[in-house]
Amino acid sequence: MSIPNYLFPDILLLIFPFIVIGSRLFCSTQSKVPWRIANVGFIAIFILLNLIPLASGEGRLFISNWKIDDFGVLMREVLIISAILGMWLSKDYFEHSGERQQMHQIAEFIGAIAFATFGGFTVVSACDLLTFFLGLEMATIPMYALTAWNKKDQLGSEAATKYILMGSVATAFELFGFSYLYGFAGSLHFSEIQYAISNGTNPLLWVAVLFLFCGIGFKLTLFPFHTWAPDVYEGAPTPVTAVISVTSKATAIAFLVVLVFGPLAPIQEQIAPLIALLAGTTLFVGNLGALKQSRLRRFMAYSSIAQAGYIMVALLGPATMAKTAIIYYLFVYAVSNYLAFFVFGIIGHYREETFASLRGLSKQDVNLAIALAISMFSLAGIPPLAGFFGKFHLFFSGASTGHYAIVAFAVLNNVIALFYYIQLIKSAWVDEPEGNLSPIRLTKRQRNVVILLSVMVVALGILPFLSNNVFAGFSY
Amino acid sequence: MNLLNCLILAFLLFGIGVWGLMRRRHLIGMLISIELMLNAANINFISFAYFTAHDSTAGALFSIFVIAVTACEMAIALAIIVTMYRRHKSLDADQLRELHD
Amino acid sequence: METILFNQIWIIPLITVLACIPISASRAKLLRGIHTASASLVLAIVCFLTYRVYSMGAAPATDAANPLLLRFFIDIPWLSLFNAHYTVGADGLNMLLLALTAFIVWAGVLVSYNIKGNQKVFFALIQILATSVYGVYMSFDLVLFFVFYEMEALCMYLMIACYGSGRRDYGGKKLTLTLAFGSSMILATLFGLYFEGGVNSWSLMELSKVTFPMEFQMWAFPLMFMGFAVSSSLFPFHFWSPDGHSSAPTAVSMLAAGVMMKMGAYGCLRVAMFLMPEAAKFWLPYVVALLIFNVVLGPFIAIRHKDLKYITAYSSISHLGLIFLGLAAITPIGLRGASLQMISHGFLTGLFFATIGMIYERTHTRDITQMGGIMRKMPFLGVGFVLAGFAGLGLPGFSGFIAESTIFIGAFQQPSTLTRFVTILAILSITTTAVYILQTANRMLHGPLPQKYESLTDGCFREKLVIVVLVACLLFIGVCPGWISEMLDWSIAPIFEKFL
Amino acid sequence: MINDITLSYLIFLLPLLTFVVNGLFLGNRNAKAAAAFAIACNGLAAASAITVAIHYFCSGYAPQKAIMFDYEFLPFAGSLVAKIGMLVDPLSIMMLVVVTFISFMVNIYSVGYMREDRAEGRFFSLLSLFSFSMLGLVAATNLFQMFIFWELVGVSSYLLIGFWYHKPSAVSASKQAFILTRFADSFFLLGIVLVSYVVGSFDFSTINALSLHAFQASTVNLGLCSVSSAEALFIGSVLIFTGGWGKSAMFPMHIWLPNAMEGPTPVSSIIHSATMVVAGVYLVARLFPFFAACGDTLTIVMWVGAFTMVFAAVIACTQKDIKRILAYSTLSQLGYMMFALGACKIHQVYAVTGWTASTFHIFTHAFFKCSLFLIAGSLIHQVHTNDLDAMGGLRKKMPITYICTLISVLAISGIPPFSGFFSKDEIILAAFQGHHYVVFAVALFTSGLTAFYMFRMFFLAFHGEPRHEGVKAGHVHEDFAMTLPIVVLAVPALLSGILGKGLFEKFFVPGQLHVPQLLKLAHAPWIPFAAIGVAAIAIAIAWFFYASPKAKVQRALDSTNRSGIYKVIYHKFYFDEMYYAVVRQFIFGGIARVSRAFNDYIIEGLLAFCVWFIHKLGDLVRTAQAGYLPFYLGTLIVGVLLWRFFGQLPL
Repeated sequence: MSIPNYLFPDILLLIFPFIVIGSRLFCSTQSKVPWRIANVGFIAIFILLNLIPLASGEGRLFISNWKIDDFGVLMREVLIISAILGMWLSKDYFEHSGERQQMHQIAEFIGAIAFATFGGFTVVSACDLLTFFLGLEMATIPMYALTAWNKKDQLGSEAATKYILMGSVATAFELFGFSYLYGFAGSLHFSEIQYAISNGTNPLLWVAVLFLFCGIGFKLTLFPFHTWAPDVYEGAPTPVTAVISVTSKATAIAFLVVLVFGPLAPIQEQIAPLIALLAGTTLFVGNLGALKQSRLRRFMAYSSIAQAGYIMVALLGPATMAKTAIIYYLFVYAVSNYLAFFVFGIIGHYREETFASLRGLSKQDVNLAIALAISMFSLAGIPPLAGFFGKFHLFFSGASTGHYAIVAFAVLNNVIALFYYIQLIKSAWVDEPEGNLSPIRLTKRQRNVVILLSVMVVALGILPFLSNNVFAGFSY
Repeated sequence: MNLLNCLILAFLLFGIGVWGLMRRRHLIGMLISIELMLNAANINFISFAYFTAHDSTAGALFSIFVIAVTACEMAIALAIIVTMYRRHKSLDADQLRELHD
Repeated sequence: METILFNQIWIIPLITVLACIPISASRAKLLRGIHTASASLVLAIVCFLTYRVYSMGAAPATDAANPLLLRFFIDIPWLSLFNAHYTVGADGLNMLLLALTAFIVWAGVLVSYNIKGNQKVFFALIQILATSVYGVYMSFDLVLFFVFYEMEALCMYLMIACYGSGRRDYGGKKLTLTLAFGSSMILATLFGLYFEGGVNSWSLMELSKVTFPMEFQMWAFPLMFMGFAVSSSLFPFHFWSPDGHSSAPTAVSMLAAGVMMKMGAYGCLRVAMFLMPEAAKFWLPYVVALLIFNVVLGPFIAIRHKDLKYITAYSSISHLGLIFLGLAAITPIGLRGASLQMISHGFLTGLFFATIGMIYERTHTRDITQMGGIMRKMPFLGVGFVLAGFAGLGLPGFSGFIAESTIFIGAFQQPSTLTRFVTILAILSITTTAVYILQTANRMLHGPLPQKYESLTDGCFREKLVIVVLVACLLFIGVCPGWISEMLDWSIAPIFEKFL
Repeated sequence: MINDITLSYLIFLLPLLTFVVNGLFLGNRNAKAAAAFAIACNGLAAASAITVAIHYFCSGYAPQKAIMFDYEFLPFAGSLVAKIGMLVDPLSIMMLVVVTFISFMVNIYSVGYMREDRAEGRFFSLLSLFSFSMLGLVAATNLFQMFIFWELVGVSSYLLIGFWYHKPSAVSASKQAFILTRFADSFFLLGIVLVSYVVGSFDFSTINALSLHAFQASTVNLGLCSVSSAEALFIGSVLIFTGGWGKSAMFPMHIWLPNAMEGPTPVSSIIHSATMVVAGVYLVARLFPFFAACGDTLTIVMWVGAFTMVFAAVIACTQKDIKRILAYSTLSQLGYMMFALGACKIHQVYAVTGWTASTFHIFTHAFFKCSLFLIAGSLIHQVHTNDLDAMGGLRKKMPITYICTLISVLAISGIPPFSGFFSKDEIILAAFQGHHYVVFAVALFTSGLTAFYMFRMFFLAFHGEPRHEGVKAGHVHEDFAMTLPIVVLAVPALLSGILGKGLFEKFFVPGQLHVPQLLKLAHAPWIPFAAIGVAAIAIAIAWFFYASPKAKVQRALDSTNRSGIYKVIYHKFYFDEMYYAVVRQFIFGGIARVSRAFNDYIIEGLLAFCVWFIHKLGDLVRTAQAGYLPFYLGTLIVGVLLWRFFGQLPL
């Protein structure tokens, strides 16, 4: 059978980690070849993805277990962007050893990221529970490994231990849910499950739904399954933290989107209260937790918990609106988050990653401080930065079905969020540094990426062609 | 020997797993209880496949996949635990207190 | 042509910011020059357009898409995902507010020539703030409106916390977060308006045709009105303004008190009351009760304060209370008075904070008990302050008197008991205003001169220019108020029609 | 009728021009030029005012009203339009003449008086602003315009009283004057708003033409209570009168006036004679038909006036500060004018003689009071103190001043043929005709007091032995620039009564009254003699105490070891102290402190509590993050149960 062209990115992504890792066998440890291959490969995939025409219906393959639709394509783009940025962010962790331990085996590292990304691909294009489950695991398991990448790093291994133990429990919940769902529908295929549900429900289904949400709640760091996030985010190496905070979150929310608007679509109304509750509690807890943080990555963990809550709000809306909102927001969130992590990474070269070490940044390198402020304000959702428009989409989708209460609650929580983001900006702009500051030098790559991301954060929202032409006109 | 019994069995197994997870402080023990929980799910799959599901191969297939996936997951878990042990010289879950607010 | 100019009002500041990016922060002189030039350019444009709007009056009622008869009306799709449009236009009210803003921004740029710290960033922030305010007054699409409205949060904290004085971090946070609180209330209701309206449009013209269900209005209106009122420091949400103003640098105090606090009142009038008149009729008489604090107790609190900026902040609170009194009257005169007060208080408080800032630059204290007799050393600034004070206590000849008397007469037309009662209290409380203003002026300017101030100097040309221009505006409005009220009347008419 | 309107423009524009030119350009550069310019402009203004007056009275048009010009200032709803215009009728013309003339005189005088002062230019510009605002006030065609210029009068008086702003006493006096009048003005404004709301117009022509019967039906809500429109109008009229109450410093709002003596003497003289304090009387006179229509308002006016009259006169008898004596005498003269207006009400009917008498007294009083103040100024200028202790024996040194003083003092004591006699006699007559016998008696008695304290001052200042080294040494001369206006003013002080009497009786009647009028009035030819008699006796007493050969002047002067009652009077019945007690303790210490405490503790406290509470919740969340793995695992299980029970799933 002939392989349709829109499948090329997936196939390429599937094989090229082997190439990257394999290339290590043929060249010295210090050679740049794997790095170059990785760059070329990821960027090629990104370009290929962009070549796929949107709004061109969906394609099904492999006994119709693999479908590719606009949502899938755009999610792929988000995941690839996250992977590329994570790779770039990780690069100088392999070259440069300043305050922190140097990392090794960049090829395997990138390979792991690629596998996780492919897991994400699988999730968004799955059409039955089995593929679905495999994708999720494929996206998760590399993360465990990445977290513990620094074998010598004590915190890393502790974080990884916590992560994998809890993750496996979550997987168990997941499977339990799947099993009941299978039992309820008598089939693994989404369309048949949906058909069965639309014919009527029974407690079996609801138990399944409960366990599914609890299981995915872990990966999406919903309350009260968020407890792992701060520890893991802090323990893992910074680039891994960034990848976890974007890729695995994107995968998890994609999982929920596929589930809620796929098989569970007929009962979206009934599970709306659960979604609203999850969203509300999560963003509230996330905001509260971030209030008095002193360590940057822990802070980002709580902030990303809150973001997950905001994303959940969009799930209350109708399919098209919700998918649009969530994808757009994931783009924005990825960009802003990576901008923040790049700045933290640059700081982290010379000092430990705490609020205190941000002090005097505006005096030392005002452009970096501005970039930091931009990313923080974007995460806080202040117009005209992209974060605002992302949140606006989310709330728009949530409110469109009349859930004003949860939207109002989420919006009011923005004030708390703004408070702690301002705390961070304060330490970078207002606080006087104690002692003399160690100098900060940016490599060309870092500078370019920071500028690129800042421009994107500013432009992504207000420039209409981005949001309109890219995200409008889905066909599901 | 009907569906309900199997489900109850699976649920009990799951409960035992949870119980063990709560009781145990030894990382390996915890992994084992997690295995129990996963296998409870497997039993569900099998029994549903056997009794009710019209697409009965899928369930069995699923459980096999689960076993495979769980295997590699456990492999990584053990690897991590080994590195843990190298650092901490103990496998006590209570010792993992360095990352906290 | 004029339409293009009109849009330049908010574009030029942004262009200025972009243009300044390559210039290194060390070349402060050049930067100041550029920013002053752009501010003056905008000022010139706005004055010209204001004159045009005055001379042309309302637009001919030919364009069906433009029921408010706006001049320079543009409506182009912007974010098609949620039907946000770029809808701007000018009627008398917002044109005058734009003129006010242009003046205050211009003055703000001029007074902050020798501000400490990174001037490049500071002026950029001022320009961004100016953009946001201009945008708020120009836009007639709710999304556009809100985007501009919320933009202020971007600048305020940094400006106050990095360039302010005193408890600047606390003040900045308090201000920014309280305003964010207000705007979040607004945002929540905006969604309600869109989906309850059911016309798939955020444009005020479209939504104003809708009659929203009463049970929706009953909760949406208070939420939105309060959200806007937060930034106009209506009791009990006034607490941000004294701390915020006192810790902010001069230019920021001028902008915040002069124009930003008007955005709230403007929003109350233009959005909340315009779209939900039925609920407004129900709620506003109760809102009046809150004004007892603003209008009656505010001056008393000012009496007890020693810090110049605190005194001015509380006087602003009481003056803004008068705006709400005018709004709550729901009579044409009251609404006109409220709009007049927005404009007049903008100039007035701008002048106040400008002179205070200049005096503070010289005396390095804002405690009036520390000062005294400095009128002899800096007569020009002293006279400027005294004139600001006279304008503040509503002396005829200054715009304040026109606005206040209009508000009083308008509010008295509202027969509801509470409004009548509060109006009477407000009229009687012009005495307290006089008390704190005279007490401040006397303690600070008059009496014997302390030794330490023997070496003080009077304002330089730049500062004198600012004072002269602002005083001229106050006098101009105060001496010939006819044209301005004429401009306001036809702009307010459509809003008032909703209440008939 | 005046065919040339430019003159009437000039009356207002010249002082304004002076203010602007002197204030902005000449003032701080060239004081001499400023003075010359001010004198020239005010002289021209006075000339044009007099011309207009002559035109007006000689043309047969005389007693009718005319509106020279009326510009729309600020339109409110419908007929409620604020206008700026010029109303011409005998009253306003008379005031225009008086104001311009007096301010011209004072300007000349100031050249001499302010010669040494640094800020001469500022002084002249403010003086012109003062007369400009007063002119605008008297020419007002409607309440709104009146209030505008009313406020301007207040602020210019503030600026002038506090002219020497480095003197704390002057500063506080100016503040007190402004705030006290402002306090009254707030009621005035309220009255204007209320009346204009009920009537629907600001114009005097409309308001004076009211009759309450039209307003019985509808009701007006006053917040606390709801009253019928007629009562509302009555309240409004009282409120409006309150404005005049404060401006004319009627009891108990009188204390600012004596303290205002801190200002330069020319300012005191212009305040007391022409500009500020008569504004209140002028207001009542202008709105007389309205007040008459409103029933009991005039009774209030009468009693307030009468009490102030005697109250101030009593205090004046004990003062030693020459300017304060004059200040209290002004108060009591204002009381005369006020109660004369009030005395027009006779039970339910009205007579207009009081109105004529009052306006007449405004006219005559202006001249002799102005000249008295100018004289006081030149005395002070010579002996450098306001205190009578330091004066005495000035008769020889300053003969011209002595003569003029005698004229003015006789005038104010109401001795024929000096001007004061005629007007005051009319007033007393009006009180008698109004059957207000108590007030009549009081007035008679007060005229005696007036004569007594004026001559007391006169004798102590000019007669007896010199008590001042400077005077003994003979460093006393009469400054030309200061003496000239005194002499000029002595002429009207002497003649304005005789000449004016006919004029006033012919032309000065209030506008069309809408109340029953008493046409036939009781005539009492003995009243003038009674008045003269009382005055003569009082003068004799004064002579006996202070000027007779065996008068113990020293004893008369020392205020110590006096009886209690004397002390009480000498300390002005301790009114200033009471005021400060009320203001400090009640206003600043009471309301202000409470409201600030409410703000700082209650509101800020609530805010702080919210912040604290949220932070506490944050701590709660973070304490959960103890890094304890079994707890984390527990949260997973708990989570499942949580959403099982609270997830609202239909399980």
